Amino acid sequence: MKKITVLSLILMLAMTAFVGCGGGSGADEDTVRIGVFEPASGDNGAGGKQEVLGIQYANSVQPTVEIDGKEYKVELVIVDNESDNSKAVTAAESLVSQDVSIVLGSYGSGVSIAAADTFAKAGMPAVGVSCTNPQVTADCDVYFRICFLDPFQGTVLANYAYENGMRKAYCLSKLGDDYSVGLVNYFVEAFKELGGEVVEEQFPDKNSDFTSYVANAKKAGCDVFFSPVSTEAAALIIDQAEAQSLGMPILAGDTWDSNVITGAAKGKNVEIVVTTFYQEGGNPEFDEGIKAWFDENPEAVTNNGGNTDLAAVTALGYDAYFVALEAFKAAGSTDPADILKVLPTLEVTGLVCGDVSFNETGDANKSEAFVKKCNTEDGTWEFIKKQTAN
Amino acid sequence: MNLFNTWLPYILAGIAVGGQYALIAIGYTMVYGILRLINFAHGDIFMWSGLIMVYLITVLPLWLSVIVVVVFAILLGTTIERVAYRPLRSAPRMSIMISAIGVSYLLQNFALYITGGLTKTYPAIRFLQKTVAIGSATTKMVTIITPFLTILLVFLLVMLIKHTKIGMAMRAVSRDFETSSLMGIDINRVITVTFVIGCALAAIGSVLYFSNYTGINPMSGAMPGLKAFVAAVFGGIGSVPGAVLGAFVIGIAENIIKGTGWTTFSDAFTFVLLIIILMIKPTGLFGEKDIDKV
Amino acid sequence: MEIKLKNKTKAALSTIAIALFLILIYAADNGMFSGSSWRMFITVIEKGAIFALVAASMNLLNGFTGLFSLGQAGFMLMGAYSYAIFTIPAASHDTVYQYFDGGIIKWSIVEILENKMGIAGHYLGIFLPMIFAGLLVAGVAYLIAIPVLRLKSDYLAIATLGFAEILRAFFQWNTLGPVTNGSNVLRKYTTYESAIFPVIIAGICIAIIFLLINSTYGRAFKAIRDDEIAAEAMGINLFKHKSMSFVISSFFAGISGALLAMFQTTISATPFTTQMTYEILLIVVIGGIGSISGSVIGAFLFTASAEWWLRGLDSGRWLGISSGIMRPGFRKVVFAILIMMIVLFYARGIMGDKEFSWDRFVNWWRSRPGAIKAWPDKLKANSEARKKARTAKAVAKAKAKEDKADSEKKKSSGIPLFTPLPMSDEVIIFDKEGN
Amino acid sequence: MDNRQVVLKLSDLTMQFGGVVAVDNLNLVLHKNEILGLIGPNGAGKTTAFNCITGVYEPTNGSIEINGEIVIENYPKGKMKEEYKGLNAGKYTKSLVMLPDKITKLGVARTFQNIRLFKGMTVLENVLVAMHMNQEESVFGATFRSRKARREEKAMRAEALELLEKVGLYENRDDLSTSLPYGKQRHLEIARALATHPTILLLDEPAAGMNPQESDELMKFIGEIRDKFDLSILMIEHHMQVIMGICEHIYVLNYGGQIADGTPAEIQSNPAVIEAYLGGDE
Repeated sequence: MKKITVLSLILMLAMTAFVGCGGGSGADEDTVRIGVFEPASGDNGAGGKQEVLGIQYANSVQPTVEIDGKEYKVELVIVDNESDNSKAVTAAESLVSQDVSIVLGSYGSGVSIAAADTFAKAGMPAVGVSCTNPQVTADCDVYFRICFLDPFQGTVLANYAYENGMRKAYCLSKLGDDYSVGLVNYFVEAFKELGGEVVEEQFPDKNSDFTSYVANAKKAGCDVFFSPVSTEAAALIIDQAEAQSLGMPILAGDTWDSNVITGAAKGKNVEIVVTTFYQEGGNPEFDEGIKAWFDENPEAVTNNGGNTDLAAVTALGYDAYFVALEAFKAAGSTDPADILKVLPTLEVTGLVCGDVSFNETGDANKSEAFVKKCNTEDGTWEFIKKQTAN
Repeated sequence: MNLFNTWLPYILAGIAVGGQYALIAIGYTMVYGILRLINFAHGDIFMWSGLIMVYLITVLPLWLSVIVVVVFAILLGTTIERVAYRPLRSAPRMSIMISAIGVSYLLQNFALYITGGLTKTYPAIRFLQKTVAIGSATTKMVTIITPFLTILLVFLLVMLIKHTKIGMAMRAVSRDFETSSLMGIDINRVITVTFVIGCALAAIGSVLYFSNYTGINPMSGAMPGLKAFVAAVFGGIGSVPGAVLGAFVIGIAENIIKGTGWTTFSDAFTFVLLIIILMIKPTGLFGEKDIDKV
Repeated sequence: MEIKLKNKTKAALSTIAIALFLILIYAADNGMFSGSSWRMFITVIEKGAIFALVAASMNLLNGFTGLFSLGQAGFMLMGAYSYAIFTIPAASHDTVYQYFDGGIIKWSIVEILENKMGIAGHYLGIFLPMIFAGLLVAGVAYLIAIPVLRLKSDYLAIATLGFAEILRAFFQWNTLGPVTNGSNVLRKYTTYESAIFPVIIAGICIAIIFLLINSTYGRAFKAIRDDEIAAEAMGINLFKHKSMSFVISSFFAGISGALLAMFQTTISATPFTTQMTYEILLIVVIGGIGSISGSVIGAFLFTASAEWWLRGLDSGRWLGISSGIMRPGFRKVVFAILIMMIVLFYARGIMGDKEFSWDRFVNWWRSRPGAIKAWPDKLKANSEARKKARTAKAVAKAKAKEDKADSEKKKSSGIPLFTPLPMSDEVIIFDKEGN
Repeated sequence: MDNRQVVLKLSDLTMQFGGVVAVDNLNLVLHKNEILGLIGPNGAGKTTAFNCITGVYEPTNGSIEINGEIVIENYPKGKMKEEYKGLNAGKYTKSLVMLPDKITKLGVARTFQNIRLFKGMTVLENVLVAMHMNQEESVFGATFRSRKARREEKAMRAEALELLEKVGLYENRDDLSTSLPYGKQRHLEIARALATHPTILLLDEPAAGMNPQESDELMKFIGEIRDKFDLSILMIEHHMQVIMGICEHIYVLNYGGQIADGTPAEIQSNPAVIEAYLGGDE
């Protein structure tokens, strides 16, 4: 008897697969689907959610698109890649199988690299939002991105550090995390070239005790603490930096441009400097619009980490959505193959984080990054300057 | 003196984290001593205690939150014992271990659902997080308090085990499960008390641990849990003082390793230590030899 | 009312089933069916086959040898890396090993063999590193076995788990970067083109495990599982057989790691955590500890549910039900609860310790509710046959009683002689034994 | 004196667990084709002695000789050096250890006091397991069913079935071992032990839980297998009827120590034995 119950349960599940998902694929004629390939859990869950918010907000601002003279409703298909390279493949596959026309994402380069081949195999165009590792677009014809790259960002950070009189850098990355390891690598390369000295260390997965790393940086007598790690670890590092009176600025990349950091640093005696994609206040219209949207959507506020402070990746997500719409318009079709054809020559203007056009590898042509500093008194970002690689 | 000053921060950190591991390790060692079960879910009970605190502090005052957290951990632990372990007590040992792994999987996934996979920031307990200076090092207050509180709690626990009736029953059950039940000891009560003690200590440990390392995510309990278990094995499973000693050794050694630049292997080291101790002295430092009956 | 099929029929049924399955996969993989669910179907089949192999290998250890080992993810990791490292095309080395000047291995076995032997070399180039991956893992497993297998059940579990964690740190170690690429992903290595490949490789490996279990060595493993001391008293060298099982299991875990690398197209050490080992263990439990076919079924069910059928639970709409509680993570909660229910109320899993057999399948198929309704004309025939069987059984029983009494008498008079017993005692009742 | 060949000889065998001396200076000789009894109240150390002979325990002091060769020898070492309470402390200087499977390969087979059958296996499989140690084919050949493996498997099956027939379990060959009635399980254990081709058989309370009629049958059975398989048998038993009826020579243990040995008639009239049994816990 038990056997029969179990079997019928399994059969029921199997049915839903074909019926449930299949139902989705037989979408309305007038709908165009955008796949959102982002982590909602795992190490990069927080950032991934903020990126999705930007896309969702953009969708609420512009829910339809006119393609080839016909009005289409834009539907978002969001999957969670769990910040996990091995889950990323099936997550990507499930997007492909749900008949999306283009994919946006992901936050965190590792999952994008892992999924790149799946998208390539399916001929599915993908637009990276904030994945900065060069490998995402290298050797992959379908992946494009609208943000700058790590070699660029690493150099920018090294320049900033050296220009501000820092000569010895402590670099901390996370073991097994391509993003932080990669960025540290480019930073070290550039910093050494400028004549600086570095101490490099890595911390293992699931580590939450940063006491010794902070102590190591102090022991080595460094001038700057460079740790472009995930925001999860960042909060813990800031905490320890305060506890042990680190006494040197903490430098980081785009991931740290998040309200998680400002929240953690608020009221603490630490100095944090980051490079990022977006300058707050650079586009007041967008700022006001999204704040109003937050007011209407309490769930969005939860996903944003409980407040309405803006993260750079949210702005980038917003831009990515419009890049996708422009691609639809240019292609005049919702067929992935057609979209893929127009993407290399696509130019989009009027975006929040600057105009987007792609070079031959599929990367955005961006030549400057914004440097921001955390105001620890009121927990906000202060714009310092625009920094270039040269 | 200079050398001492250089290493002081590492040793302080090691002692603090060692004390926190110790509070978790006691739960492992006691449960193992009585049920011969590695309670894989123990680390997750620890994580949940931390998580609940995050939510409680928004509605309750601090002192009450801490009490509720301890009560919650006890309820969670005893419920798990009743639902997932008790029905399998006569089943093969592998089944109950699998059940423990299943519970751990469930607790982690449920935490993932509740938190949405985001790291939560542990509420600031100002008293514990105050910065203090010791010699050349500055650290948080919790670092100083942890070892003393740990030793006090362990002392109380050892007194309880040595001098109360329930403590005596616990010792009897851990020595010979079947005979004790024949002797009229209420096994279920002893096991429940064991879980109550283990979980309460884990909850207190969580307050200390997360005050020091303020981020909680669904996986926060896994690593401390495994390390605490290794500590319990190191000290000789079933022995409370052994577990505490093992925890301090692991905490300090781990931090010194980080200080010497082998950070990649700071977690792996714990397991190297485990394997070495199992090779040299399989019963741990204070463990007793178990003779198979044929 | 039991049916016993002839061996020939069984063989034919198996061949047909396997052929149909492969054709289905081939057709779906080559886009012969419309509907994009089929893409997901293929993904699940590929991943399911790979996890079926690693679950079967874990079952060999945990279910058949009684060694509670939790090192499977570590061995998979090693297999995946050793496959990937040797098959990255020379031209891609600079991109892949971007931080390590293109790494120290500048060639790819696939390319070398391809240049020499053409297309055959290509496949050989995939095949050899895969076998090599298995052998390397097996070798390391042997080294680990020497200290670890002396330990008792739960200590063994924690020590193997520890070794897996050490392996993971080792592969991420920056110093080894020129070989392993440190913390960065390995990619661009040669992968299979058709979903048939992992299915066939996994199928062959599982078949080998199955043959092993049914050999005298397999019996020795089971003896160790059932009672170590008695097994030793039967002249079975514990260490030799335990390490044999451990090494063989690791070999297949290594192969499945190589397959997983091919499936994922990129590989990094991060996902090979304890969590992954737990998932493999849960597959084994769902399928039934001590049943290889159970592990296979478990693997496909697990993968399909986790990656496909239950995905709707995360996005807020599932089975046409929409609800606010269905947000990211809900799928995993439901899944974990299902698993706990299996562990607690259905501890034997789907197959228990029985293997799939056509006899049982056919009999179950006939006994399922609705079977009789479906063929009302068969109803009468069935009941008649049943009546006949009942009388036959009664007769047989009576005879058996006599025989038993007889043999008892013989025993008391010394060593009894062989008296054949009627087959009535061999009736298999599926619901009772195989539930 | 008995001038038959000595097949098993225990010299000054002592086994001490912590402070408890379980077997105290046991000296025992088993001759070829002899049936020897080992009796004593509960906790007298009989099973411990078996475990020392079969390599399950490492004795604290003394030696064990099988077929004229010393295979196990030990002396108190380490912490035990101070704690040792037994005799002949300085007599042995070598430390020879042999694992149970090697002992079995030397031709010593045993049964267990609390039946230890392989639960997940059928009766036939239980016997086949015991034949595995004589298999020559490698695991590789066995897995891929080489000609040799098939031949060996076939021979094993034939032999196992023959053996089962001899002990009266042929009809039960495909039953799960645990589904057998108690008495048959005991028979199966003996069959399994015989399948290892032993020359010495150690039986640990083979008649436990049997009624007088059953134990009578068992007695005959033991005599028969001794002759058929050319065995020397050492048995622990509580059923005096069995012991006295079948054993040629009997050793009596109490509190680990050896209090008497002799023919059944001598033992029955030995005052120390009577004292031990009446004053003991039986």
